[in-house]
Amino acid sequence: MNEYFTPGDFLVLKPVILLVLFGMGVMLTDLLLEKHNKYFNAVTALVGVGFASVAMWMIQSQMNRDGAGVYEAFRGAIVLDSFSIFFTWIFLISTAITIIISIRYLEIEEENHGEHYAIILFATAGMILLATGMDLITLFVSLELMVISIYILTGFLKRDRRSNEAALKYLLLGAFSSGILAYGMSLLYGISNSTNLVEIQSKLAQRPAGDPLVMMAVVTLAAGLFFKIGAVPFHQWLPDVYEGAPHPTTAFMSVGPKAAAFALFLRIFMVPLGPVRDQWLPLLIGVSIATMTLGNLAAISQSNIKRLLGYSAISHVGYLMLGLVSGNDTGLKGISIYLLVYAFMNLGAFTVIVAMRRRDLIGDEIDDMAGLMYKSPTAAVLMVIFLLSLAGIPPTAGFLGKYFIFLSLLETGHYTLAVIAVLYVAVALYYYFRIVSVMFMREPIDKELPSMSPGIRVALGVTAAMTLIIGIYPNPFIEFANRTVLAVMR
Amino acid sequence: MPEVTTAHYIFLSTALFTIGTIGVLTRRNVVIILMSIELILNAVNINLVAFSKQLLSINGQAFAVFIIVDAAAEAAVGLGIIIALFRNKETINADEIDLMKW
Amino acid sequence: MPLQLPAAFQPYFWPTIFILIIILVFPLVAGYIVLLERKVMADIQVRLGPMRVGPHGLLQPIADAVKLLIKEDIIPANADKWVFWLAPVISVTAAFVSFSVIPFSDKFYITDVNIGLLFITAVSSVGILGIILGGWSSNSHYPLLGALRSAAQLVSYEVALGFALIGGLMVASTLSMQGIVKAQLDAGMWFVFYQPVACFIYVVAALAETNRAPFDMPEAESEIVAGYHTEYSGFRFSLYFLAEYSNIVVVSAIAVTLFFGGWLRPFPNVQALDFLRYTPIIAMIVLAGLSFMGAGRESRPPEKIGMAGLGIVCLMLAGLFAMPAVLTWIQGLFWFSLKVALCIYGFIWVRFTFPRYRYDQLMNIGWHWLIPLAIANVIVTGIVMVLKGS
Amino acid sequence: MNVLPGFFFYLLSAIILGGAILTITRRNAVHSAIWLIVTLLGVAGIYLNQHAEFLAAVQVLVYIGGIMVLFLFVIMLVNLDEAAKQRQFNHQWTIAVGCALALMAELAYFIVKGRESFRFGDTGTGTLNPDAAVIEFLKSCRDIPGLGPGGFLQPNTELIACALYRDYLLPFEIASVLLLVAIVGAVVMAKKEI
Amino acid sequence: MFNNHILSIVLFLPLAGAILLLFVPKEQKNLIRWLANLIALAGFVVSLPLAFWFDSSKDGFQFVEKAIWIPSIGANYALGIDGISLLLIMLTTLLGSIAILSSWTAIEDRVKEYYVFMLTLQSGMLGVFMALDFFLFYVFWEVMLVPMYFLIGIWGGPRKLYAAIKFFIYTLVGSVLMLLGILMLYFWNHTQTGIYTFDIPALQQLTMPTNIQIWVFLAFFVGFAIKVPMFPFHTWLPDAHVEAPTAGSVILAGVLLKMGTYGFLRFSLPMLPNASSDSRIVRAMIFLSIVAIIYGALVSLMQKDMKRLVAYSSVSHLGFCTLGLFALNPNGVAGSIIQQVNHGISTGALFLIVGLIYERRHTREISEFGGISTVMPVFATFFMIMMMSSLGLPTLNGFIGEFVILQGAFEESKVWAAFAVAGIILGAAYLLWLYQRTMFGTLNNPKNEKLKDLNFREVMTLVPLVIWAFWIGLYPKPFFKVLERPVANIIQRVRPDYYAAHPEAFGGPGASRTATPIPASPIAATAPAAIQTGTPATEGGR
Repeated sequence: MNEYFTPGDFLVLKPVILLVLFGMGVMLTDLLLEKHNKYFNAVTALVGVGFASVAMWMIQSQMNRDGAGVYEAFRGAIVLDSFSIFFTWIFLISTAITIIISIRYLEIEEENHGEHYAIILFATAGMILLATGMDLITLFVSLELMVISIYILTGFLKRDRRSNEAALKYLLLGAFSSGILAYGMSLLYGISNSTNLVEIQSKLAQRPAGDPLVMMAVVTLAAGLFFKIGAVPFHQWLPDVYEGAPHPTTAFMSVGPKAAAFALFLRIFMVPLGPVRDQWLPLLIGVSIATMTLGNLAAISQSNIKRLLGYSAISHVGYLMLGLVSGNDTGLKGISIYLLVYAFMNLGAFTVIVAMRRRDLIGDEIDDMAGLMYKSPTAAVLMVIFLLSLAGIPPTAGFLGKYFIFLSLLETGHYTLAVIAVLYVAVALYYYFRIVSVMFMREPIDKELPSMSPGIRVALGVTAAMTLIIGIYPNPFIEFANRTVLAVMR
Repeated sequence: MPEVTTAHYIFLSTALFTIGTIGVLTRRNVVIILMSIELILNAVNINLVAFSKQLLSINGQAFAVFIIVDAAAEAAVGLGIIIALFRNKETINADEIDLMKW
Repeated sequence: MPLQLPAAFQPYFWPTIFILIIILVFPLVAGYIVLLERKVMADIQVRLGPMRVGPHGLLQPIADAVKLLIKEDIIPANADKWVFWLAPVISVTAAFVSFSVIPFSDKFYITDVNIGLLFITAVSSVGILGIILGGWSSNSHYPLLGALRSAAQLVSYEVALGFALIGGLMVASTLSMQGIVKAQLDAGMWFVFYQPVACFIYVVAALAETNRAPFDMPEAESEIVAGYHTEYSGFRFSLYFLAEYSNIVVVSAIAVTLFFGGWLRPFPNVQALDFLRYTPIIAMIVLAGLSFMGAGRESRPPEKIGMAGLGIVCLMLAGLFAMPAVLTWIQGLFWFSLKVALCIYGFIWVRFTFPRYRYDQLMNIGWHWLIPLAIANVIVTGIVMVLKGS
Repeated sequence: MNVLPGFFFYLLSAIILGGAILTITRRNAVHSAIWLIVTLLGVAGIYLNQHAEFLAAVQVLVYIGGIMVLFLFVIMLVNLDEAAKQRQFNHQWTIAVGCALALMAELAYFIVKGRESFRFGDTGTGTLNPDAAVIEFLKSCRDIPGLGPGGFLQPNTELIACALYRDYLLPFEIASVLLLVAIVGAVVMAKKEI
Repeated sequence: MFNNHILSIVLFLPLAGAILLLFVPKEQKNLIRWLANLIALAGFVVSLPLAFWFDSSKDGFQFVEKAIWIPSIGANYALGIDGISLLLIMLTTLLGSIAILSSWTAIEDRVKEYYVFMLTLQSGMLGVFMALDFFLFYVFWEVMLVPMYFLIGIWGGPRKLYAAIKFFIYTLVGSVLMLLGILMLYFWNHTQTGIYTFDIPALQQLTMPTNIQIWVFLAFFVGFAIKVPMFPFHTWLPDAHVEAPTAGSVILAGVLLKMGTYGFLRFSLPMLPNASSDSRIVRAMIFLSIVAIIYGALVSLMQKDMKRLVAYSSVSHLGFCTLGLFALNPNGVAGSIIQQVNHGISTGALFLIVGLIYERRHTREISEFGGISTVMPVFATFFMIMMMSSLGLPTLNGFIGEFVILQGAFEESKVWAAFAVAGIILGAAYLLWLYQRTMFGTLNNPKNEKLKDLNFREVMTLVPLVIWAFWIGLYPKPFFKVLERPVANIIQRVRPDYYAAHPEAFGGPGASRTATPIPASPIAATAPAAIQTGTPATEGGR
């Protein structure tokens, strides 16, 4: 029995283990810290992320040396392929940036507890596991680790009613959706007598078409996953949660957990539900159209910038789902690239919003950004870059994701869908540029400068640089994404 | 009395799932919404255990253990949030949680 | 098998008998535990305790029971009636259900399930509900406070308790109660020697679990009157009382089973000590002797007669035990009861020796000391077992 | 001999469904909680009926002894007497009825389709089923005379242990982190000052 | 180095200048102005060698630069020009520097940002005309929108926000649909050749099924037609032109609108020959062009605002350009290109002129003016010349363009030509009426009495345009010469049988390579020939 696990199994898990250990470490060292040097928690957490990244990099280089391509661990419960490596990097980056932009914000909110960073690290561990998991149970538990961490982060400003409400809404709907998802997973188990996704796939392929159990599993899984990624009609939580959560948390959850949920979404739909593609394709098409429509149209009338970005996030989900609708190489490549650039541009945009949180000003109304150009030209210009990227205007990175998605739609003959999708780009631009016009064409309403802490500066620099670099010289990233696709399609 | 098959258990679980869903969607009291979610998770577990028996595989029961763990974690955090909210707002009605639009 | 039952009911026959015995006998036992408590208290405080009803107050429990049963049953006006009614029932049911897997002896047990210990912990955790609901449904401040305190305390200490049990279980490597006892037989050692820390933690946690002093915060009369059962009276109150004492018995029984060899006699594997088989007979004879001596000292005739009668009953029991079949049958039960009784004595002793903790101290002990200690114990046990195994 | 499990199934089903309906319709949150407890007990009974003893005990221990106590605790802390007098349902009846109808339709579909719609996976050896090594291990355990009558599902606790500590070790560890997060989160949320 | 990378240098010089400007403190307004003007002038100067070194006798693209950019999707950094782009690039660099020069006093606040945006815009526009890679083209196409948005939105008139976002959204809707078209071509190219490439010359050789071509054509059409703007898509134009600052309007009218027609020329016609020559599409396009000509002219007649009038006149003039394009014969196409340049010159100048008067009076109401010629004679002279150029007076550039277009249209259908002529007449009407109302008459508005005439800088903004206008009007041969090969290639692709039937047509094998269809002599030779044989010969093909 002792040979059941090899040290190699744990080697694959090294980044996750490091993150969890550092998470605990942060909570322990927090006890030793005085109130004024709580920022040290963030440093510890960053070091943790750094260690995890190094571990990840080592695994990756070892993988390259071995020429293995795929590491399986725990008897196939987790699979480290280029798909999961790709996502892991997204998670690590978004976590690092979230940590550095949280420091000043939490100080202003007077909630700078070590738990915040610890939970971020735990959530990251959950996300990595979610992207690597190949087993229903592993996936479910990792998912819960991630979402529960985020419920807590959402409600972290516990003296703020909006934060409370957002956390509660998120929790209720999130738990509900987890229940639905679990129901679908239980049906998958019953259908296939296995919790391994690959085995489920092969079992499902043997079922006759229109099998009601399979259908029910598809419907419940889809409903649960739609909740998690925030697709219409299960999107209601998203704008509220984005609005109510602390700014850095909103930034975090709009990127890392979203990408993780999407990784799960892709894994479930591509691997176990792959054989019944005919059954879910119409559903997915309808949902993606509805998602784009609602996300874009609802965003137009928002006055709160986080809410606006929340609706825009919904519309981005619509685009991402289109990649799965076409389901070919290009589409999946599009999804990965999209998620990668989305991480940078969205984090960047939210970093600017975090900087807008000043003493006595929440800074999440669009009007709060008035005249930002006069107060902080750098922030304003970078915000324009991020918003252009979100809208998908070249040469920013956002274009690249959309490019692949549209191309994949054309390749698979979904012309109408492609036209609808591109037209919404224009709508999106309209509401993004409401922010731009406020920043550039209105006089500032107050004298208070944005709080550009060192962390925020670094974050802005990194995200803006990446948004432009990926936009202007995307080749290495496309190659990276190419390998990802191979992993999913195998 | 006809023999009780796995299908019977699935009917039971579907019914329980439906009841839970209705509870989530219609109740105003957030604590009761949380309870309805527990009903849903129990429906899942009934399914899993029935499958476990049907398939002669212990994995379903192991899965059910994890679902229970998850239920516990969710309930703990959820109730914590409810207390935090109650402290600020003095209500636990879902539609009075209206600082933001639903 | 004297009765010819249909095959379908065959396996249910003896358990049913045992259930009936326990349900009928236990309230009486509980009453006598109360008497014991009062007597020990009196002894510790150097007084006599109940002496009026029956010889040495031996009939006091019966009188108390009669009193409780004929008392007026008051339901507060604003109480939630059916919850108020339900709460004590939950408590007492939970306590009684626990008995179903307690191995009173190798023959006298209702059932032996493969999750026995877990079952008991599970069921006893349900008992908390009775307390909470009772406190809440009274619609009164003190009961509610008491109930909340109680729930918090029970939930907190349940963790430590569970971990302590796990320590024992790791040694026993089975959850079945009979299996645990047999494991000790095989090991030739009570598990208290393998798991002294676990045993200690268990005892402390058990004190708290049963709301006993020094952890009787939920019913600290100086602070919150009588805690969750302030508004209860009469029959319902007696149900709570019954539940509390059943719980004492249950936790003692678990302690005995897991740590003190259950129904095994001391040193069961040492052939030389086989004469301990006859201890029940000797004990009965000694008891009879004591009774007779007591009868001699009594001044009033009814009590003289009562004590003498008790002595005679003991003698008759000694005679009964002398029959080999009965002796074999009674063997485990005797040792088990003896150990449980000693445990209960310990409970009582502690109650009158230690002062009550403050609530925050109580929580502090639970969370800061017991739980970490219990976890450490589990870890150390695990490491040792792995090392020994390899 | 097969009457009893059948009887229990229907009895428990009635308890579960009745309890569930009462849970979501009671005005008073405490009553809801009590009915939920009844439901949960019924579910535990269902587990026993399915020879999942360990799960039944865990259900009672964690759900009823843990989660429901927490629920009651919170209900009492936030004192819902006022809430009980207010309107209990929101205006989403239509959606709810829609959901219910959809699910009922699905059920009806099952019933119409009949037996062939319930084709479950094949029994036997998935990768994670107890293989020969596990069985040997189990036999080496104390007091297990062999595999019990329920096929592979007995001895229940040991098998679950095998599943948890061997096949699902990873999720088990993740679950421990999950619980840690939940603890920390609950403390962070519920405490006034941390 | 300079020889091989001249296009890159021309392209990125303004951008580099913009980045340089970023480092100048924003308080140093004059330094910024000087720098910006120098950079713009330098941009024009470095583009001059293009005109000298351009070899009009060579087929295909010249000064080609190619570098691998994104190999994984087959996009390259490829630049190159042919005659069409050469003209438009020269127009861009010239108008760019003029626009920047004209803003010296017009822009007072946020000077630095203004020049940064202007220079960025310049790079974006040049990139569009130079790109030989569709991906690169699209990138520049979109890049250019952003600075324009800011130019309108920050320094624009009272309804600047509305106008800016309207401009942006309209153009974006078009361009995303165009993106779909591009991707469709890309995808088809892959299915046919197995190569993923965005290379424009390669895609120009692509043959696709006609029905797909039509869809792609429609996608392109929306993109380009909005940019042109063709009739139903023109509504953004008056708003954007009116609200934009003068320099913005100049660039907008002078260069940005040309991108639409350039797109038709470069992509729609050669890449989708079957669709472009599909009779339904041609009829629709011609119809829309004629509607634009007449409608633009009529609406111009009713305008009370000078700038708006000029803006609507653009609709009319661009109608001529598209008419010429979809006449699908060498004259039409060549004329269309010339007319594009003309429009850039004359409308750009008119916007400058309107801007000059606006700077003095802060109003553009026609009724506010009258008799200006007495106080501002120099101004009136320039206005006169440019107006004449715009309405197509012989010896000035407008005449050449319109005439050749009419020639091409006439070759295909007399009715088209008739409608177009009506447009010219209306054009003369509104322009002359405008001139009469503002410049002549009595100076009865006291506010106009003190107006200063143009200073040297302002004269210098107009002089180059006047020179160019006369150049084209008097000696257009070099312009037609550089267009010969590209036009011939396009026609060859769209109507392969055309030159067989008309070997002597412009750019055809029969025509002398130097022959240009200017009014003097060749018109007698070419036009009747086209009328005699052209129409019946091609009717079957439509």
